[in-house]
Amino acid sequence: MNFDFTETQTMVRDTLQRFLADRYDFESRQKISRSDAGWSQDIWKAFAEELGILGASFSEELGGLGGGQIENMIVMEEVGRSLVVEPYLSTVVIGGGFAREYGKADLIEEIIGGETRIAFAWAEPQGRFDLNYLETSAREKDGGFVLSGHKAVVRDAPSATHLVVTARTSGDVADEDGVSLFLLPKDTKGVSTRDYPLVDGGVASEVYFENAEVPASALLGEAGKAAGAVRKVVDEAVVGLCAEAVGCMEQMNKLTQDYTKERKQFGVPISKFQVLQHRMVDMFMEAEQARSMTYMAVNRLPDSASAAQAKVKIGKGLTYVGQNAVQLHGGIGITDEYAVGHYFKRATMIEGQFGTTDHYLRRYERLALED
Amino acid sequence: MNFDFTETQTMVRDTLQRFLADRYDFESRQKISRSDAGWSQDIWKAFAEELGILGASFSEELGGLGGGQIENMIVMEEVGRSLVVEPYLSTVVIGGGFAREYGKADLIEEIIGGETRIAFAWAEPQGRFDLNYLETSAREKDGGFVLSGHKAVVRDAPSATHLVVTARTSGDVADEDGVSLFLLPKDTKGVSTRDYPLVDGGVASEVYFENAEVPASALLGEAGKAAGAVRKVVDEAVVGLCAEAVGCMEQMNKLTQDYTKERKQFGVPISKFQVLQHRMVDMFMEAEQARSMTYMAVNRLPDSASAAQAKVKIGKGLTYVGQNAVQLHGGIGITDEYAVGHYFKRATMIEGQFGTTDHYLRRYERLALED
Amino acid sequence: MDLKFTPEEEAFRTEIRTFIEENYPERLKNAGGREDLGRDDMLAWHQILGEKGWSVPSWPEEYGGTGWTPTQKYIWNEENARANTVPPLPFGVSMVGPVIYTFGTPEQKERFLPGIVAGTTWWCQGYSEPGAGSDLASLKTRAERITDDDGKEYYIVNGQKTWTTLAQHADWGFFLVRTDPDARKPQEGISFLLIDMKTPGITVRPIITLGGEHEVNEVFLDNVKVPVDQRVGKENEGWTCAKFLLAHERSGIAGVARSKVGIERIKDIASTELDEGKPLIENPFFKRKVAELEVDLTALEFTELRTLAGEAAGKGPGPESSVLKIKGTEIQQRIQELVLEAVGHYGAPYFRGYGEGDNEFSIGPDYAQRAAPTYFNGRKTSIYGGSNEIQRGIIAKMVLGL
Amino acid sequence: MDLKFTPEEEAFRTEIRTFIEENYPERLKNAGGREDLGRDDMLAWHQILGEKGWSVPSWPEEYGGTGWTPTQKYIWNEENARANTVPPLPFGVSMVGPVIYTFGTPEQKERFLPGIVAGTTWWCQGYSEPGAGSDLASLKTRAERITDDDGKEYYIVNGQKTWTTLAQHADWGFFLVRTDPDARKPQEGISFLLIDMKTPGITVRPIITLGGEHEVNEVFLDNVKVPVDQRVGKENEGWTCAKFLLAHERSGIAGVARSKVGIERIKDIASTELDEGKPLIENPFFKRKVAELEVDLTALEFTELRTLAGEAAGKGPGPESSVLKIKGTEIQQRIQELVLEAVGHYGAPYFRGYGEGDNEFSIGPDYAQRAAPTYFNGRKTSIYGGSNEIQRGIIAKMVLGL
Repeated sequence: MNFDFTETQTMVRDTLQRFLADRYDFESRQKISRSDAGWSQDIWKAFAEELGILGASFSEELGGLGGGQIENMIVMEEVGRSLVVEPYLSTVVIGGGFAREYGKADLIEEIIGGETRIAFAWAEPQGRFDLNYLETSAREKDGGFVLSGHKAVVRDAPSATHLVVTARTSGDVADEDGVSLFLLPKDTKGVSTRDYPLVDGGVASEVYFENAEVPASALLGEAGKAAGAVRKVVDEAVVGLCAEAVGCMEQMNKLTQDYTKERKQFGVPISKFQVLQHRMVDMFMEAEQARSMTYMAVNRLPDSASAAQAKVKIGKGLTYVGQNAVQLHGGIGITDEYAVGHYFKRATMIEGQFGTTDHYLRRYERLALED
Repeated sequence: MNFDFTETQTMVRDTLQRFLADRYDFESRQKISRSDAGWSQDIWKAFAEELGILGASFSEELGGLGGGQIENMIVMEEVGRSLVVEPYLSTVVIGGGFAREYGKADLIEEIIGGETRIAFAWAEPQGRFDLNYLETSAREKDGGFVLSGHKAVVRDAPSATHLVVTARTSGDVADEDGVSLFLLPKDTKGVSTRDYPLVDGGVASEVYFENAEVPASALLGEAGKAAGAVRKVVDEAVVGLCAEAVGCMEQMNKLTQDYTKERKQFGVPISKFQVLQHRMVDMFMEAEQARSMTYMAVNRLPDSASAAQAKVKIGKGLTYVGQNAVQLHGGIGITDEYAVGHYFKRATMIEGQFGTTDHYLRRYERLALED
Repeated sequence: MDLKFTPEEEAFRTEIRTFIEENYPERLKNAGGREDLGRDDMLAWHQILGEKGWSVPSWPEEYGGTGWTPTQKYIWNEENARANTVPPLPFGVSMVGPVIYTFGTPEQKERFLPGIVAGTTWWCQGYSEPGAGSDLASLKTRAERITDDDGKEYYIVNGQKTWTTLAQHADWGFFLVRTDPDARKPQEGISFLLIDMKTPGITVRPIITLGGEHEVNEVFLDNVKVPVDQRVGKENEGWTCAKFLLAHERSGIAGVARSKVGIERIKDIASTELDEGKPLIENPFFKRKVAELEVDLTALEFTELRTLAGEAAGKGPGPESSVLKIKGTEIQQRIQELVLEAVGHYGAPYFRGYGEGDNEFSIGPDYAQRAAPTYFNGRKTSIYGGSNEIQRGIIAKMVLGL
Repeated sequence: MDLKFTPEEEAFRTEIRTFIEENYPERLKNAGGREDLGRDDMLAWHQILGEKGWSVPSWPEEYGGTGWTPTQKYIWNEENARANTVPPLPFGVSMVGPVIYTFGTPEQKERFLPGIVAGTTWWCQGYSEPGAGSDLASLKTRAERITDDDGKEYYIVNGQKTWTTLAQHADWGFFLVRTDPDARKPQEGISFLLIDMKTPGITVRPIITLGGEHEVNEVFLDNVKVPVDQRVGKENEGWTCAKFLLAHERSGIAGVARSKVGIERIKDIASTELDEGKPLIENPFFKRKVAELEVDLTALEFTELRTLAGEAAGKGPGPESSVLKIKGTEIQQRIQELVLEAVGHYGAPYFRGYGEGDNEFSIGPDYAQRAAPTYFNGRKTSIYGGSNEIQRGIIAKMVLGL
């Protein structure tokens, strides 16, 4: 048992940290997030070409650095620390995850190169967090498939070139059987999107499929049998979110500690008030435990109960750290101008992404306590 | 709408407070609680004769002071404040409650006089907090009834002259229909008890019925139809416990505030540490809200959802105040010698009496949210 | 003790309810709590109440108060919350008004109170300064007293205020300024000034908050000339007014009636949203959160009623109101949090709102649109008006004597 | 990073498990955590381990340590917890032992360490004094240095200690005493003495705690004569030993492995107890409490593993161990609380225990009998060894630099 990072892993983290410190400070991030596109082609290109981090989690044969989920964790932590809005989770962790799962070497190559970006269209207006809840249908036609349906709040769809879509080829609306997975270019005929910004600075779309025809090659794996792969990749994404949360929490703690050391009330720095000290200690302990849980979960992948556990602990931590970081900043904590509020907003959204704390507690209970 | 007490109510409270200050300080209470009997005949006699408080909640026609549940609340609050072990709840609130319900004027008279003391035998080893869960049976025989069964942890049975017993005359084990209620002398043939002390300083018994024969007159009301009356009187008891909790919490808060003002660490009274101050503020707010909830619930009797709400809020408050009172006392908080630990123990037991916080939350949900 | 409403109180409730039904502007139905209303919409109900004589129920009757009992005022609040009316702004009614009728000169009362009662003057509050927060005693805005060419005395005010709520609409502001920089104690040497917001030298600059709202502002004062007769109370004794106002500001902050409406709204949303194919409200854990909110709100409600009863018995609003502030804001924030949880995915889109004539459809269900901004923005309630940490300090000192 | 156990580590686990199975005394099966054992029973397993050479795994090998890696020590603890063994008492192994091998003279090491390793000497700790609590620097027990008629130097010790755990069984005690009452700082002028508990002038008086246990004592020292060579470290520099010991005391306090066993026990109890006619574990809210405990325990477990890895990489037990103390005790207390909730009515009877030959049957199920006393007694864990408030202060200062 060891907690050490390899040299390559350390290098990935260090170069990424340096790059973000240089080119992605809070002001730059805000400018990117508030641009019309809501993300930066330049940054993405730099991820691919200057840093090569888009390949960190892929095997060397496919042009990657030979890593895996630990590399994704390392990158996602920095994504969280700097509030990066570019689609690493959607494209590399999720899109790359499906590519790995289904042996799509060409897709991985395009991801690493930065030219293909993916959005994962899974959620539906009535489905809440159930991955198998699919009103979106795919019916066979002329050797291909025809997709119809509405996908809700598809993160990173505006910046994506391709979509990975879950659709039902058979079975009832929430059945595990009948879940199929398709990879298609976003500009496929019959696919339309409505793009919008998100409260956390990201972007998303409503995606509508109106008899969108795709060839048989768009189907990933076997028809109706994708539920397992979807669950597996979503668990990888959940662990990625946990890592993002670690970076986000640690940065909120740093901002709060720095601020309270500087800010004076009644003539003393407010960091000297015992109540605030203990609050910051509790915030620190949440972040430490979040890090521990992320290490645990990444090492136990593909164990789904472990990912659920991590999401639960981290979801609670995000709420506690986020709310108190704002509270301890006082008035400026809730202004748009200061960074801490934006971390809080992202923290709030991570808590609900792919399912709330309550959702993952129930999932954990079912997997671990109801045998 | 008004929160004022009548003159009689104020008098009941003041005389009782004075009496307890004189004759029931912590040392006296410990001596009584640790005596072989575990309660004091003298104190009970004084309640009846010197103070007349046993009649405070009964109508004047029956020899009482003309009061009701507010009088019970006033007395129970002082019971909590002084950790009184004598059976006011069992005898007056519960026994008296059933007597009122079934128009038993003679029984009320005996209760007021102090000669009859009642224990309410309802719980069973497998029934947890379900009032209708009855394995104890009563079958008709020769115009009377024969009782068989085992009642668990019957509070105040050792000091009781009579038992009020729930037993099933028909129906399945948890049916509402078929619940019957009997009043019988404890020395009825076929009734045996095993007495023991309780962790909170009270006393209780396991009560066994082995073909105990009682006359028809022992039946209260109609056979099989007692569930409603039981629920009603238990709700009155729950509100009584809430009032006891208020006294108990306020006393824990007082002890804690006094102690922290006196106790020095690093040269200053620990009451000056901000973390402890805020903790004591939260404890204070719990006690204030407990008082508010008790007033609410006593006024809304016989509304069962209100009693449930009060029990929930107060159950949480008891845990918070109790644990922190001990914590803020430090080492001496967990010694047998100091009062605060004994309040904590009683607080812990109140939280579970007639059902835990979880139980009453579910009850509230069913009554208020599942219509 | 009798916590039921008397027949008279029930009749009063009917009167109120009927009045609201018959007089509340149709276009503002259910607009209470909306952050995107214009000045006229925010004042409309206040002005109607002003005509009826119900705009300042808590004031002494000689200045326009209604003479209602605490219970009547409670019913009044409940009925307004039930109808989700747009409440009169507190800056005049609950804050500067009571200061003026308590400490002001007869001329000041005559000059300023009618506009508050009628809902025609919009007030804002100039208390906080950058870097000062809840620590009013350290304030830096200076006011120097001069005699001008016209022979009259003025204060020349220089400094900066912040977190000034809705100053963008304000006609007048009440400001704490330092008139004696050499005072021995920091809270001495402060004065309480009423300033016309159109006075030259005043600049209002928006602060945008997390939910995207323009609700608060920075106010810059650059050689602002204020006639001395616009000072309330004695010079250098403004602290007295400030303390008085802070205690007043806290009363009513529990927001019980509005929170009741908020919980009903959660139940509605959770009856529509599906979770595992069933209404979310049937998820036992979600339901439990609702139940716990209801329980805590009942405790707050009866704690407020007890406080009101204490006030009726002659105790003014005291440090107990800090309990109402703390518990009230905690519950409001939990409600906002639970709404966000309930709406699921559609809490994420950033709904900037669409102007009139913009017929673009909105994203997700209507009830989801402001869930996140309201939650984010709601974090202010435990910070402003004396943070909940400050309130606990007040209770520790003033109530528990620690 | 690889958090799986290596094949070597798994083999080690098997070795440990087999050893415990084959050597652990039958009569003490599952006795770990019982508060009613006698001296011999409490030492039996320690003595068996002493013979095997496994009684002091964390010590340097030259004094009897095993040289195990942190992971091996972790496995060792896990397996002992799994078998619910009676753990060696910490006073010798984790507290005074490390002080002696770090600061003691060669003679002291030779004299005292073997008895600790073998489990034949019972030690107790004389730190706390009435009214001093976690504030060791204010201690009052005095030691005056004299030369006796035999020409040897002694300390004459006078004072009172309290919260002295299991002093009723102790052969020796380690005491902090004040040797220089005029020292400039209060933590200067303190010395660290080893005292034979049979020395005349020592009186041990029980303190009964809430659960009814006799676990702690007051120790009175009345002109107790202690040879100077029983002082560890320099005179007046006992604070160095004390601080070192406090850091050591905290390590291992997380109690992860024992808490795992505790949670399994809750599941067993809740599978037996009925709630509305079904096993309590099927009550969704009870189950959720168990799930939340498991989640929090996993977080603690991996936080401890990270700390152990840090130690292996050369960082000594530092202020991070305060996190383990806080979270560890919180979880232990929650487990105790949940057991009490689970057992229902039968948590109330006060089970005083019955002597041998007493064949009176017990009240309620066996698992219910100690539920309440254990919960009450367990409140001590957030108080002793530096209260959790003190621990948070340590983290604030030492880790966060606030």
